[in-house]
Amino acid sequence: MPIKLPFRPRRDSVPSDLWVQCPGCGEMLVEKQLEKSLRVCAKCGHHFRLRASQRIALLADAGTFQERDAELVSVDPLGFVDSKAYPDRIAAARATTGAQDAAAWGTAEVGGIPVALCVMDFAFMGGSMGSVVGEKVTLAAEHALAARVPLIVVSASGGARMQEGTLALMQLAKTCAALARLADAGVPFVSLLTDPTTGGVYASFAALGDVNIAEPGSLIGFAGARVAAGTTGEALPEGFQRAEFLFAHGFVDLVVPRAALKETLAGLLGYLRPRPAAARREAADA
Amino acid sequence: MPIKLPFRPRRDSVPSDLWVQCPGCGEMLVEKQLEKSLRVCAKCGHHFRLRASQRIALLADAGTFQERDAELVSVDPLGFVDSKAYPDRIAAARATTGAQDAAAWGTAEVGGIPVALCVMDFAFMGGSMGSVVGEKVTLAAEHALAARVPLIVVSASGGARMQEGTLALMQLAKTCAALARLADAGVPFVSLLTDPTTGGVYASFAALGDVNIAEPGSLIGFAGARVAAGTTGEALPEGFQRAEFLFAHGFVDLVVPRAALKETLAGLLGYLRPRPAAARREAADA
Amino acid sequence: MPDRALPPVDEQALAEAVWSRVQTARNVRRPHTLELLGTFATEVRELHGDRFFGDDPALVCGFATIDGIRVVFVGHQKGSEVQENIRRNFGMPHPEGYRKAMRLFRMAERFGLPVVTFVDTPGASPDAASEERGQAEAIASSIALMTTLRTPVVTVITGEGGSGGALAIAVGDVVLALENAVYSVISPEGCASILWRTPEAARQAAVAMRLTAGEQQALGVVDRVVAEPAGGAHADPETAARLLGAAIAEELRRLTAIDPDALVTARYARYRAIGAYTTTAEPARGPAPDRRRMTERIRDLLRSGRTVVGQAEPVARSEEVDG
Amino acid sequence: MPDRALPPVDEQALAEAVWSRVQTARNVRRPHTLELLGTFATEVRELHGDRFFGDDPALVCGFATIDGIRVVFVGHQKGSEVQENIRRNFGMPHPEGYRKAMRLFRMAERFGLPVVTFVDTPGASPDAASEERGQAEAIASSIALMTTLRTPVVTVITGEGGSGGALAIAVGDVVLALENAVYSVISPEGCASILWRTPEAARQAAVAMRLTAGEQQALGVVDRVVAEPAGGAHADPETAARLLGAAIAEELRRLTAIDPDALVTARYARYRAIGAYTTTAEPARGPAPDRRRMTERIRDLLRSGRTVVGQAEPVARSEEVDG
Ligand SMILES: [Zn+2]
Ligand SMILES: [Zn+2]
Repeated sequence: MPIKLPFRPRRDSVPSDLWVQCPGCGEMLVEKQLEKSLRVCAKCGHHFRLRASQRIALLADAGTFQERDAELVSVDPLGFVDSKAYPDRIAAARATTGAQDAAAWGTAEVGGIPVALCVMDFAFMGGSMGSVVGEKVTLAAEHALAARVPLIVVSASGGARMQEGTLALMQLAKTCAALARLADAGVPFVSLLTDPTTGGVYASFAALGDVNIAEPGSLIGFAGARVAAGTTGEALPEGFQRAEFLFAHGFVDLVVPRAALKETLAGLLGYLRPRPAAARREAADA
Repeated sequence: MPIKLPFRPRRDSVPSDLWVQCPGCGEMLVEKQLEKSLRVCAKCGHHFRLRASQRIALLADAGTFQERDAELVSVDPLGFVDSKAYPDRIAAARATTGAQDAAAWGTAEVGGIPVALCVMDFAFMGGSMGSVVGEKVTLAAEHALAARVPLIVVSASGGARMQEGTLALMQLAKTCAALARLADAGVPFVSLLTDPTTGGVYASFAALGDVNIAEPGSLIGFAGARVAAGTTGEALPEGFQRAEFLFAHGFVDLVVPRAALKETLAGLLGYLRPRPAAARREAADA
Repeated sequence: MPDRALPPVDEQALAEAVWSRVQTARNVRRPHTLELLGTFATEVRELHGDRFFGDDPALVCGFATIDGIRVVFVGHQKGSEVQENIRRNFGMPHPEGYRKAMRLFRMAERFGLPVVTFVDTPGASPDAASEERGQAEAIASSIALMTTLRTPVVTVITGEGGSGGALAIAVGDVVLALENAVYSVISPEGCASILWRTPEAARQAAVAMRLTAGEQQALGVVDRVVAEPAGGAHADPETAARLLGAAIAEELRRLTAIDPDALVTARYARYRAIGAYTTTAEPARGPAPDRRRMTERIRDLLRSGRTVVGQAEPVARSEEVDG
Repeated sequence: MPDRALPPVDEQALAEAVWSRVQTARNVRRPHTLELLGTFATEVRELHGDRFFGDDPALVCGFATIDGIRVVFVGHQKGSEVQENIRRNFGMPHPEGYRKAMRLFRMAERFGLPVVTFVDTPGASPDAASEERGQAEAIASSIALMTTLRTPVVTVITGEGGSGGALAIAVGDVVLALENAVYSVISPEGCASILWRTPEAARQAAVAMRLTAGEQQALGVVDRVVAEPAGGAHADPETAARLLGAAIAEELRRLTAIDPDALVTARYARYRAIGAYTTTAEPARGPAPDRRRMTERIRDLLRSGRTVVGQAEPVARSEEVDG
């Protein structure tokens, strides 16, 4: 049963007669057509990156996404300056993307099933995780725990946000702690890994799904491929750190093309039902 | 602090002027000398196999081992006959070894710490595990759980006893079930793997120690080396299925020469203390 | 079951009958886990990967719905032709197969889903790489985990139940076996090689090990034998699957009504009780356990079962074993 | 801590002072986990193996007794010369290192032993084989496990606390840092390569990331800075170890008095609270959280800390950072 997945019109949508070149096959694609095919190249299947709003439109039942905590914004705890001051980088990212930070979370329904949905946005500073992203993932998990609804997190990130230093690193601990509580309580978590999911995001919540799903061809890894190649001095395996590589090595349950994602998610959620709050596990301690 | 480990005189000890050839280095060793060196070749360090009584003398504080359930003996549930009937094989093994079956268990102290100790005997039908061995391991584990004392099992076995068919196979489940209860209750289990520990014994309780210790050079594996070689058609890695191979692959905590075994065990038991019965783990279920 | 007086057994006919079961259990066209589920289950969703090393095609896991009951399934998977069989390693899992199974067992417990396992393997893969990655550890851990799962576990021996590689996913609250399934501590060929010193003696070994479903039921290792259509499951896979699906659903309904703690206690008791031994102790030392009686009872059952090897309990059939 | 008026900071001197900390933290003669334990602990018994794939010499685990308290220790282990450093992969663990740590964490919980971790790594090993075996999964799982351990966890940053490879064993009830230790989200060289587009800018990156122990304390990431002897721990390893051992024992005594459930709740709260952000919401929407105030407080602390980077709290010392 095919599910219709129309994208809602975007504020920042480009003129409909614009052309884009596919990085997969080099084909010139009409933007309007690309939009209709869920931003998947009709010729080679290359999955273009999605903005958070597009991802939400793809996965959530129409009109069900209610954003929460949209007002959270980054500060500059370290007074971090490289070639630019961190506040200036944030301001620039806001202006370019129209987003407040690299993640949005809210309540939604997927195939009629209520969920907590958190979606990352690579367009905002490479989807880097600072305190705001960590907080939103954690708030989503805590909502899932309290409301006993499944948690879905869609990752797209280059890793932790260096400009927030170890405060960004600690978001790995904060998010993993929230997920550990979810697992203990029998509330399901589906991690959807999209291009790219690397560094501290993959090394924390994104790796910990009860079910991990990846989009085809997504780059998913801990260290950069250049670093890995430099370490061994050997040629990297074919398809290194791509979704299919992760699948072959046992870290991803399913590699699912974008057009089948929602149906797959909804189908899995039929099984991944939160355990009733009353059911406690006590150790068989004699 | 060296611990004296005298073997008690054995009923079945051989004349003291007998010579044995070391399978490790070919050296001819005087039986009496070999006995003094804990049946370890002074030249190459080859560890000769020990009988259950010798193993108990090595590990238990002198005079502390109290055997339990010594009266358990095998029956012939399948009416199994190959070139010999199973009851005849058992009778022959009893006559040759002076043992009732391939394991003995009892209470003991190791370095003053009360333990449940179960010791296998390869001399009895290749240390094969039938219902009696499975029952003794399980009884030892159940005693450890009830008395809240550490469990030590010394394995030496070619695997499950074919003559008891799936009843032998089910001893894997029975022993693992008892160990799972032990782990849930926070009662420690130290598995000592000696030459050889293979097949169904290694694929059940012997693999599941909180700490796994092996004697140097012991053959430890699931399938026979000939089978493994036949499967791949390639040369087997050096030292395949030996204690040091298992150590390198992460399945054995320590490879300990026989002379240091008791001191190591006693030292570890200083840390591996059963959790008090009152301390139950309840899930952090919100 | 009454202790009937029986005519002497024809050893040759018996061996043929037993060996025909072994061959049927191994028939390449026999429906395997995914084929069975494809018939009697809906919404089958396979999941992959052990989160450590790889995904093992010899052992399949996922979600399925059986007669309206949502379950986690775990099963060995053989191929039905050569290429597929090579890819699936002839249903012989590697350690990552068992570790994937364990991941799914834990998930089943976490979300309160019953587990159904399908057993059909010559044994765990004995290759050197599997030894390196801890085949024995994986099997032992999976067995131990299954004994503690706080959710119903229904196990079906569908084809070959070979040794520890089978048991690793076969610790159930109830163990069913298809009528032509076999279950043994070692393959007949392996047993023959060791005890008869030639694999040629596989038939004798098969007889000696009492590996047929009916004998396993008599031993208490299998609880219930599920009938296959005449000629075996491969002759009519759809009917075979339908009969099995109904039996599984029945067991699931029974078990899901039981409190999880009671299930785990009963599962422990089930395996705790298996084994046949006696004592040398004098009667004076106290009342002897009824272990001897149990053993004798088993032997009586087996003796009486010699002419009805593998007779299915639930469905009366005309086909005879020596046919 | 009062908000003092301070003279303008000499940026050059600051960078030198910070970089000298980085160099001290990386000094090859600096005592590492086993050397530290060898001094202040007794009955040290290392355990090995992850039960999946291997034993990682870059991460050591086992039992030790600290001032009479039996603990499980887990720590990165660098070598003190080239061959040993190669063998130990310069303290960069593979996935099997973290999986060994997890095994020991679970064992600690099972037997009610407190955990002490020693953090000293440039980061987890970034080699291709570690990617294949799930470096990220191992780190994430270890972090998640540590957050739920029902036993006290004392963490010490002893040298380099580099990124997720450090955090994987650094989720403690209390986090200590040696005075010359550094803790950062990425190595200074890595940060410089990405943001300054040249590893030459490592010093600027080190300053910008506020990676010194004192700054990390001001940020709330580190709870307590433990003084080192003059010249750094490598100048007098025995004194350094003795001071650290005393601090660990003190924390252990404090934490072992607390109920495990309360520990886990407090540990969650500790990490839950870390982060600095504000809201765009109008005041009308309700009382704003004091997050802005917390952030400002941190910035004040850092600003005031600019001349006392890494100043140890517990022990007064004469050495100055700009020396
Ligand atoms: Zn294309
Ligand atoms: Zn020798």
